[in-house]
Amino acid sequence: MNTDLRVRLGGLELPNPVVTAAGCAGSGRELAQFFDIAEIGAVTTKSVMLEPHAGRPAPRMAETPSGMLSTTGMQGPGVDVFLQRDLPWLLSRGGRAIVSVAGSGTAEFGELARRISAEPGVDAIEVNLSCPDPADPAGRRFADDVSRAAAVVSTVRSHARSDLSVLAKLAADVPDVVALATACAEARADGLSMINAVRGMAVDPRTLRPAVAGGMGGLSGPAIRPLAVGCVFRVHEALPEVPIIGMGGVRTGADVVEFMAAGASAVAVGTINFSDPSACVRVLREFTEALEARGVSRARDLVGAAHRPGVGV
Amino acid sequence: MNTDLRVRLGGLELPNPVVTAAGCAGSGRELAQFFDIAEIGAVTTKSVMLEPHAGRPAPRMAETPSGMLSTTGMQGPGVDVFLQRDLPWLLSRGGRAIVSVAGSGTAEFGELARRISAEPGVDAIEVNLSCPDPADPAGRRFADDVSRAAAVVSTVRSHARSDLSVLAKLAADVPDVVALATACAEARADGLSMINAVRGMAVDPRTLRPAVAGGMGGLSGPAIRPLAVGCVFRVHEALPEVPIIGMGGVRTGADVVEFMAAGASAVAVGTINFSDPSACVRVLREFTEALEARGVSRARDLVGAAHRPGVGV
Amino acid sequence: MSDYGPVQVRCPVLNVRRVDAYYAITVVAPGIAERFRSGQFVSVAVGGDHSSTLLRRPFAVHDVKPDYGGTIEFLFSVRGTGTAWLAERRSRDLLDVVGPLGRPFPLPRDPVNCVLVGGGSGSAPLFPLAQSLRRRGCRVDFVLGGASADRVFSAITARRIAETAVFTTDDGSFGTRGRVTDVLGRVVEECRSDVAYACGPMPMLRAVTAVADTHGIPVQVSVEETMACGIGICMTCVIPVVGEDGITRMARSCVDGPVFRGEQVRFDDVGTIPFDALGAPGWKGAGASRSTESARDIA
Amino acid sequence: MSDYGPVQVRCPVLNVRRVDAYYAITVVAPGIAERFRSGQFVSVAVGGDHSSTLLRRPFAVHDVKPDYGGTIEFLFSVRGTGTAWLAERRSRDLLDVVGPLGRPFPLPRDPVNCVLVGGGSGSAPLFPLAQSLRRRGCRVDFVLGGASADRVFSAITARRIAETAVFTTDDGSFGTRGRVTDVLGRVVEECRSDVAYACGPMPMLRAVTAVADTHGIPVQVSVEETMACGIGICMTCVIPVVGEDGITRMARSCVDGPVFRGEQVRFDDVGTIPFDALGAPGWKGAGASRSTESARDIA
Ligand SMILES: Cc1cc2nc3c(=O)[nH]c(=O)nc-3n(C[C@H](O)[C@H](O)[C@H](O)COP(=O)(O)OP(=O)(O)OC[C@H]3O[C@@H](n4cnc5c(N)ncnc54)[C@H](O)[C@@H]3O)c2cc1C
Ligand SMILES: Cc1cc2nc3c(=O)[nH]c(=O)nc-3n(C[C@H](O)[C@H](O)[C@H](O)COP(=O)(O)OP(=O)(O)OC[C@H]3O[C@@H](n4cnc5c(N)ncnc54)[C@H](O)[C@@H]3O)c2cc1C
Ligand SMILES: Cc1cc2nc3c(=O)[nH]c(=O)nc-3n(C[C@H](O)[C@H](O)[C@H](O)COP(=O)(O)O)c2cc1C
Ligand SMILES: Cc1cc2nc3c(=O)[nH]c(=O)nc-3n(C[C@H](O)[C@H](O)[C@H](O)COP(=O)(O)O)c2cc1C
Ligand code: FES
Ligand code: FES
Repeated sequence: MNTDLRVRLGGLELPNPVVTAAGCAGSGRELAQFFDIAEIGAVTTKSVMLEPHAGRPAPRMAETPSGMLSTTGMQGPGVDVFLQRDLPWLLSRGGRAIVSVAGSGTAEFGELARRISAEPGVDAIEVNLSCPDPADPAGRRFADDVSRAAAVVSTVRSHARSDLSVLAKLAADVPDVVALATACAEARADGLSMINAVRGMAVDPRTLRPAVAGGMGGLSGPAIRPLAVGCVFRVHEALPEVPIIGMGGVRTGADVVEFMAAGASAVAVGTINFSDPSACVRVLREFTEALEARGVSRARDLVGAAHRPGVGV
Repeated sequence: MNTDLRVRLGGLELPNPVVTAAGCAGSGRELAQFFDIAEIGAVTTKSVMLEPHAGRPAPRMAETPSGMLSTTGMQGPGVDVFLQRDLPWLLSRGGRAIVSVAGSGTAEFGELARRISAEPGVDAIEVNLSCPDPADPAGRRFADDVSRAAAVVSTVRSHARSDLSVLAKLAADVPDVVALATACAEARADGLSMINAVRGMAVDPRTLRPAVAGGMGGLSGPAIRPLAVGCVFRVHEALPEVPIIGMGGVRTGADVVEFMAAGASAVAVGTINFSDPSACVRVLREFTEALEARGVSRARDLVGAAHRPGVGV
Repeated sequence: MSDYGPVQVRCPVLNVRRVDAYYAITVVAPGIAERFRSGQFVSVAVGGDHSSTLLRRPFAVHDVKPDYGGTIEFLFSVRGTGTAWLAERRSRDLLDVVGPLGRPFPLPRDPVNCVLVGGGSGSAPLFPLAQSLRRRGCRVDFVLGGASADRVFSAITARRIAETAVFTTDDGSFGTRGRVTDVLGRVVEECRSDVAYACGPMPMLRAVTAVADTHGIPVQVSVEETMACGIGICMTCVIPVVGEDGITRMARSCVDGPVFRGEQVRFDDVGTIPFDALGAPGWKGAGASRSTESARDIA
Repeated sequence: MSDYGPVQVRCPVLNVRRVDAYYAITVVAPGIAERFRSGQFVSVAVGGDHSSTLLRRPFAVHDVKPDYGGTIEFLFSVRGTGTAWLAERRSRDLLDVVGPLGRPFPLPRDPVNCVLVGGGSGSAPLFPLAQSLRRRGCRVDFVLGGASADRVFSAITARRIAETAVFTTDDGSFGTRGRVTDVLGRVVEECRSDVAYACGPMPMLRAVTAVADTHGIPVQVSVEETMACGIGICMTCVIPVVGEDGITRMARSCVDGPVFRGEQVRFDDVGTIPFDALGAPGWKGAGASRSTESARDIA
């Protein structure tokens, strides 16, 4: 069978729904040692900031049941190096680029969007709303305040080239993810990515100290999949027209089916890249086989199937 | 070594810190087939309502990575049957009883507290704030509204016998768990239990339908442990004087160490009772061995150790 | 802790046999073997101590033998992660098994004619039942079905221990093409069955109950609901069952079942909370029910 | 995908040997064996496909042999869940292995005298290094330490392949009581060591670097940081390292290391972000660094 794997995220068409999650694939260079980066839907790059950032102190990670806790603190070389070194490499290999941006302030988000729009070849900008908002007195994240989040999205939208898709990356541990999604869509996000890692903590039972420096970290991996699928389902129910990249613990092709049925148009592989550097192509192959096995000829027909009782695909 | 395992939850002293989590041990009768129920710290009973409740339709559960999703919807026979049949059985076996209550309305919570206070032998009432608040137009839970949650706690406190401890059972997926905890403490909760199962969803990749009836379910088990430990840590940091029963994915004695170091005075075993009906006594044994191995002579010295860098126990 | 309740044991695997599309595992478990009564099941932890699959898998006990102080055998087909893992076990591996669980099949006092109807893996618990019935002088006839020949459990054993054994397969690869209920009526008549026992998927149990009803014979059904705990504490395995008192309750299939009288199970309402079930939304019998419930024997 | 980068392979286990307090696993992995250079490591998936322990475990390659097209061996002691699982593997089991990973030990051009210092499992990568050095005509001396006799890795092999081998244990159960650095100065002098190589826990590496510094010889250290990915994408394994340009960067020990020049590692600042590190909070060199960073060879 010749399965049509193409999916659409608003104006953006991808050859298949499997992309990488921000911060879990660098800019594709390391994973390209294991598979052809042009084969997957797109590479979402690690969130890039305007200036170099050294990130957080070590220890930065701890293993948890079916997941991991991490705090890398956006370490990266800054947007200039990214645009000079990492992006050209990715494009030269035929990879599609979703560039994740993290601003330390709304204006910086705008500046990042402007700089990235100046480069040809980028497909979309993903706005990481889980970074701390320096203007918030309590040090909360942009995602914690619906109106601040929307302001960031509309700033990025107005600074980004009009043919670039703007995706808002949502956090799940917010008061109301549907309200956040709605505000971002109203701020003209072309799509939504969800979910980011969820805040959690582990204490090392040997040292009795928090297992990652600073205490709280981001929980990712299969452990959080039900939280992610729940968010995707509820947001798709409320905003069926807004395309979603679903993520959170994708490990197999069946998980892609699960996310798409819940309402995602594409699905990102994050933490599992760490445990299986070939995961993206394996997941894509398993997904394709799953479609063939159930006789689905177009991947996009799966989107939202769980909302249509009895209809199936 | 003769380790002193006793812990205090406000006015309530337990012989050891291992208790059962509400809804994960019935009223102790079934688990008593596997161990002596008087050996563990206490049995927290399934949340009891005023009237019988049939609960939610099946399917009620799905397995997820290192966790499970469930929706039992508070099925139970009502408080009369509980007081006539289940509680006397538990007390007759020497079990300590923490009775979890779920009211469909603030007044009902008060009535439940009154009825339970009329029975001798109960040690504490745990107020399940994760049940839907019938007065909330959006059908949210009491835990979602700090002031409604506090109102329930103070109603229970004022209807409960003064020598009964009142514990507020918090949800983790709320806008601000520290604010919720603070409000409950100010409403004169003697202690806090955290966390309840976290809302999530799974889609069955075969049927493409939500795996549990009604779509959303509660995610429990080791998968959520980092979320639970994070809540306990943050609440203990903010309210070091308020005793906490920590829970969420406890599987081994090391997990008890982790929760206590984060700030819990006692620790509840929930989902793992389903996979290992002897879990409570196994966990208690492993915990005791862990204390001996590190030369800790009093279990309560562990409480909050992760907040005291370099001090240790 | 008690002499008749379930026990939890780490039992050595005696052997793992592959038979057609299914596997048979025998474990040494004297404590379970001595307590076992036909119709009961065990639950098995899968995947090891650090597995991401937490829940036990329930399996009917297919055979109990006195060897090594007492062994039990269960049969299974590979369905998902748990059964795939079990299929890889080898002799001397240890399995964490809890059992025996659930209410057994009630046995007739008199030596009556019994027809035993099984679908797929649902045939498994009928074999020890057949033995018990034979020991009481009952006549046993089998009707076993499956998707295809290799999915009909223990056909040879069935032929050996029963008076007659009829087989059906969906694809006609073995026995009659069709379903067990396509042939059941005929078997009941020819064998003059006085009582039926059935185990298999819910739609099959419903159809068997209907056939039994038509022929005016009682039927005991054993349900295969998904179960998180198997011991009665999680409340996830419930189905609507009508009690002796005429009141419908959401009964736990692990401890109130898995065996129910066919007509007690509200097959049409499985997967719902019937409006007239005890404690259903809007249900009106509060006063009455409370006393009823408390009077009920739940030991 | 490339001739020198790492590959991911499911390799059959050839054998698992137990030696004192540690285990040695040999797997058939021609692709890894042919690419391997001493100092590199592999990462191994543990627990099977449905394990709750997601992350790979990194292990230094201890030996490479031409058998079966190419085998690699790694040594480990059981520390937690992953190594406990590995210890239970048997020949013919399949292991999912990625390698070779990381920067190898740089080898001297001339036949100089090399002292190799290992602590506990950190001794493992020094053995293929010793072989490579010997092949270049270098003199090799070993200083190996461990908590107790059974924790000193491969003492016999060390004696066989090195000119001299000195052992230390914390409890004095084997060799000199004390630490490797208690004897290192003497060895460097007696053996006229020109260069040192060290692998082990961070405090040991720091002390070895100090001793080497005192004696004015260069030292290459191989660090054992916790690693989530081992291939450079997760940024969890960073330590502060001073570059050729004098700028401190949070370097990934998996791809920028695990081997660094001792004086490059800011041992005192491990576990912190030094205020003068590239991109540290309040760091002021934005303009300069950007060009510096982009000019850096990161291949
Ligand atoms: C009382 C009882 C007796 C049973 N006896 C047998 C038997 O003798 N032989 C046999 O082959 N099977 C039997 N089953 C079904 C058996 O439990 C399932 O095949 C098994 O749980 C599947 O596990 P898995 O990990 O391979 O499947 P997965 O699909 O990976 O399991 C995921 C979850 O769903 C549950 N589940 C999946 N399929 C079923 C099912 N059909 N029934 C109940 N739960 C299910 C699992 O227990 C697990 O919790 C019985 C079930 C019950 C309730
Ligand atoms: C480059 C490198 C080479 C290594 N070579 C060897 C070797 O040859 N022989 C050997 O015995 N050990 C070696 N180690 C350490 C080895 O990786 C750990 O012993 C192993 O990961 C412990 O896993 P576990 O599941 O048993 O422990 P757990 O404590 O259960 O592991 C939990 C997590 O912590 C990490 N972890 C635990 N201890 C260490 C450690 N000491 N170093 C790094 N990560 C750790 C694990 O990888 C895992 O992610 C090496 C480490 C690195 C980074
Ligand atoms: C080590 C690590 C680094 C991450 N860095 C980023 C990042 O830079 N920007 C971002 O939007 N999300 C980041 N994430 C979140 C992931 O993109 C993803 O949303 C989350 O991990 C859930 O997916 P997963 O469970 O498949 O990993 C990071 C996650 C991890 C584990
Ligand atoms: C099947 C099931 C039923 C539960 N019922 C209740 C309940 O009645 N009242 C309550 O407060 N919590 C209930 N909980 C939540 C648990 O008490 C506990 O807070 C949660 O499951 C986290 O702990 P665990 O991961 O150890 O299970 C239930 C959880 C499960 C899985
Ligand atoms: S399976 Fe838990 S109550 Fe039946
Ligand atoms: S371990 Fe992931 S970057 Fe080094």
